[in-house]
Amino acid sequence: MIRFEDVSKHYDNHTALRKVSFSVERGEMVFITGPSGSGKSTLLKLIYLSERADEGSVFVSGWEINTMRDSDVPVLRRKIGVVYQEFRLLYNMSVFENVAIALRIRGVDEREVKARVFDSLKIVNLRHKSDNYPHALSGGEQQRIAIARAIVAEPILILADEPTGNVDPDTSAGIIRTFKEINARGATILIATHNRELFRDTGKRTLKLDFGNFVGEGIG
Amino acid sequence: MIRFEDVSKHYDNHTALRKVSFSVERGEMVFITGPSGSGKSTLLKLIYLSERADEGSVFVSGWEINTMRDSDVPVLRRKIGVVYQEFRLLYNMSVFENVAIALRIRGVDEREVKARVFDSLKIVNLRHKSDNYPHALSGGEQQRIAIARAIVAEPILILADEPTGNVDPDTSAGIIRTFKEINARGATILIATHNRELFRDTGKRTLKLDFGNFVGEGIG
Amino acid sequence: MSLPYSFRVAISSLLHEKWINFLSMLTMAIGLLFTAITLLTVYNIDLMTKKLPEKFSIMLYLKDSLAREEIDTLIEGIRQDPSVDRVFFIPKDEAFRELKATLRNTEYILDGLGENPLPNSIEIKLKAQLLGPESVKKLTAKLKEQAGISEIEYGEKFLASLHSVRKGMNTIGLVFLIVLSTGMIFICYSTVKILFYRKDEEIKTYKLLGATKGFIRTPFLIEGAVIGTGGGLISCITLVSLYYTFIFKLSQTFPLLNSMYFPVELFLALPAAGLLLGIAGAIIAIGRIRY
Amino acid sequence: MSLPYSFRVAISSLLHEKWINFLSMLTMAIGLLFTAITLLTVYNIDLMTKKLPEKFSIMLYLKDSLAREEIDTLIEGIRQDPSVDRVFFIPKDEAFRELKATLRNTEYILDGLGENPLPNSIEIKLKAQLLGPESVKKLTAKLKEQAGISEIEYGEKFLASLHSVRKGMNTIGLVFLIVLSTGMIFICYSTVKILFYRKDEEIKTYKLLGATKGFIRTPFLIEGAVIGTGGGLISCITLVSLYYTFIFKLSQTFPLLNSMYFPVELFLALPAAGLLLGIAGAIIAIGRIRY
Ligand SMILES: Nc1ncnc2c1ncn2[C@@H]1O[C@H](COP(=O)(O)OP(=O)(O)OP(=O)(O)O)[C@@H](O)[C@H]1O
Ligand SMILES: Nc1ncnc2c1ncn2[C@@H]1O[C@H](COP(=O)(O)OP(=O)(O)OP(=O)(O)O)[C@@H](O)[C@H]1O
Ligand SMILES: [Mg+2]
Ligand SMILES: [Mg+2]
Repeated sequence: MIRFEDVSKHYDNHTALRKVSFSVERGEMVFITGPSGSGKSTLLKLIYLSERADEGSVFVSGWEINTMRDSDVPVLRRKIGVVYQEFRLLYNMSVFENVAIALRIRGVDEREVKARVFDSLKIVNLRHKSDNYPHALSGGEQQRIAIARAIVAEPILILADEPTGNVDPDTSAGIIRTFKEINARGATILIATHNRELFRDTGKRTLKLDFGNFVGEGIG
Repeated sequence: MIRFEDVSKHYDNHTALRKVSFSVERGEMVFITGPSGSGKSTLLKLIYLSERADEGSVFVSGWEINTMRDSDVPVLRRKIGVVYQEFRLLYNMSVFENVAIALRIRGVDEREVKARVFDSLKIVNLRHKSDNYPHALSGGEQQRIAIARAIVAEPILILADEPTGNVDPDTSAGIIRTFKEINARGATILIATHNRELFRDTGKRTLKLDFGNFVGEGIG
Repeated sequence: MSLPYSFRVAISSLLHEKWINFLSMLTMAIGLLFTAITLLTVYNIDLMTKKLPEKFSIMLYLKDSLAREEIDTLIEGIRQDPSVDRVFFIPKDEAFRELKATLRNTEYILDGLGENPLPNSIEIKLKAQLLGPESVKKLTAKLKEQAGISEIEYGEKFLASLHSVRKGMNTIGLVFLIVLSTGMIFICYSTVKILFYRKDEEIKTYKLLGATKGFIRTPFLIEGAVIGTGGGLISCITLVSLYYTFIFKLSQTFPLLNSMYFPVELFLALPAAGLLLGIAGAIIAIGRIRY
Repeated sequence: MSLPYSFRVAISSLLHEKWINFLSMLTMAIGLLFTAITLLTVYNIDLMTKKLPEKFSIMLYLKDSLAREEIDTLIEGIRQDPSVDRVFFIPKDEAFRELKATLRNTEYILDGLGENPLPNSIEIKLKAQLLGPESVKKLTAKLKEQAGISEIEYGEKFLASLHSVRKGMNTIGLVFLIVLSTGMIFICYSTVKILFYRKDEEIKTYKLLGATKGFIRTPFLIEGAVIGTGGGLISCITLVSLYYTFIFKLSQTFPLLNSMYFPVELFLALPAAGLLLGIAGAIIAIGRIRY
């Protein structure tokens, strides 16, 4: 599903990833961990093409996406559900619309939208907040809306960047349980986090980054 | 230092705090914990007057701040250092200026500013990012800038809302160590978090909120 | 993506920040209003200067020796000329009466004269659109060759200054119209651009979610269209009110204004212009969407 | 808080989003430019209509019986009147020469007259600022009581229409100036307001950090001042260029423009007006800061 071959990413004054190679099979659930600033978010950004790699090749579903034409980018992105570290909610839309947008962008029939959005909101326990606006939500609630939006369209690949940074351990466990269920139904899932409790005892593969280099791999 | 007497806070369609009473002594370091949406951020907001309580009294340093005149609010806020859950960095200023602003607002002499800002950035390990702009930082780095800004002016009270949600365990431990040092020098510190590792084995008091009610108190 | 959805998004976005959107609408209204006022002013000045040539004529003073039939053929010949609009014959008696009227209180000057000393004359009015120093020169040169004409008179100076006034007015008017319209269109564009500037993050989020360009643009275009059309309607209403409160009232005391022309099409064109500007502004403001 | 710090913050904020700030500057420049152009136009039209009264005069036709000394005392008396500017005596011979010149080619009309039939006359020019139908009526009523004057003549119609033209022009000019200036000032304000709208979060952060109102406002006021002054300078430069490319060139072929008046003060006032508008706009745009 995902393959990095000697991928490097340089920002103006900083090298965020240094000749990184790894691959994730279709249907796998993998954790990426590492200290703050080690390049976890950058790695995910290279997959949904928010940034392009400076060296090496990135393959997603067999496509070499790093040299992908601009016009194909939205097609790629619609196959992926992303939980952004900074949430990226739309602050002038209700919670319902914030989740529904993922379906609308994919052209899902309007009659299906309501049921699927409410299902997704129920999973993150926020069904009762569907009419609120994001700024009237707590930090953890906003993060859960971001999760609901990432999973509602049932994408084949889910990238979650620190998806439990603002929620309590019980809610975290619930979220990981949800990801595992979705993974069991066939979706590939990549989670960047430094919350060890998340991957402890999951039996899933864990990749450890440090200063832009892979420094270890293990089973959570 | 802080005393809540039967404090309630209602939002339009939600009661965030219900007759909450507690007090924190001068020089204490206290953790507030509880699930997502339980009212932790709201409780802190009532202390720095981002929100006003609907019922009850809030005392800070002996002042009843809930009925405080508008013109006194900045005076109160300058006594407090806050790590906001959503960071609240100024995105068109460099990292250096983002931290320095806390000193400038307090009228600290320009000759002192540079040294104190760099000291503070060193504590959060971001001395080398001082010329960057916030959007060129990782999530955890932004959070650490927010922490540096909260402590740089050496306020008598520090409120930290989920200050380690985006950083790795080692960095978290470092941050808690820093807070403890500052606390040892006399500052009162209140930390809202659901990261149990933070207060485990600290020997500090922990208040547990649930659905806007206090449901327990313990020693971490 | 369905259009009704885009409409809902646009409307909710418009309402969510209604004051700032209303402010933009007012700004566009002002831009359109002033373009309309300038257009009207330039147009009316042009109309007025077009009427001036009516006052211009060529006078032919005829020799007394000319018989009535000779005069008739002369007039007929002049009528054939393509630049000539109308030709009047003024008998010497009528000219004398006119002179008397002109001298008014001092007409006793003429009392001493036994006989009418004035000649018969012919007045020629030229077609307004062909009126100019060259065409008049050509015609008079032709007439000079005719027998029986003792003198040809026309206000050379008047004609020249009339010509320069018209040219000047039209040039200034046109320059002013172009400068002002450009300025006002720029203001409309700039308002939408500054308004949409803070939507950068929103657009980036849409892009990251995989939205197509059309999906992203449509709500913004609708927003721009609503703001533009709103601005156009406000400017239209203001123009009508201005017309009734000022021009209409003033024309009672100042009849020149009565002849001003207010084409209804212009009033109807304002909302349409606003619509176009709003959409165009939104398109340029959002810019090329790159992934 | 130190002022140099506020300046640094303002400058860095201006540079951080330079394009949108430049756009606002241009928009303000256009607003100021059109206000200046209207001001100039209205002012020049007023100047021109002020010159028209010079063409107006009152003619007194004197009885032949009046002796030279009597005429002199009469003239002296008229000179005393506060509304009178200048008085000319026109001897009958001169009037006859003028009449001859007026009749030009038809002066043989007068050949039949043995003697000059015209009377001596006095021409009175009134002070421009006192010229009006009432003052003229008052003066002529007084003159009518004087002996030795056979007739008083003045262009009643000319005076009346001159008066209504001046009044109309001034009223329209003033209305236009007020409407346009209001509109343009609103555009300047609205630009700053829309520009600062997205600073809401920034201001909220400042407030939460405990900044005083002055600390928060000063950088924004400086930003507003820079944008306003920049706009004023751009409009000033544009006005000077427009003057040289159009008015200056056009005045070669169209001499009326030569007499147009371009006060240097106006050019200097533009940046100052921009500065004021920018600061005022910023103050209103930020609004009352409440904690
Ligand atoms: N402005 C608001 N309007 C309406 N409801 C609000 C508003 N702010 C917060 N709430 C609600 O109040 C409750 C408490 O919010 P608060 O932010 O205090 O929670 P929290 O304990 O900080 O949660 P988290 O751990 O997720 O940050 C939440 O259910 C939230 O939805
Ligand atoms: N746009 C950018 N310009 C310059 N440097 C950047 C940019 N984005 C990220 N960086 C730097 O690249 C490094 C890696 O950033 P990244 O966001 O990938 O870290 P991370 O592993 O996600 O960290 P965290 O756990 O704190 O979120 C950081 O040091 C960061 O400062
Ligand atoms: Mg990250
Ligand atoms: Mg919170």
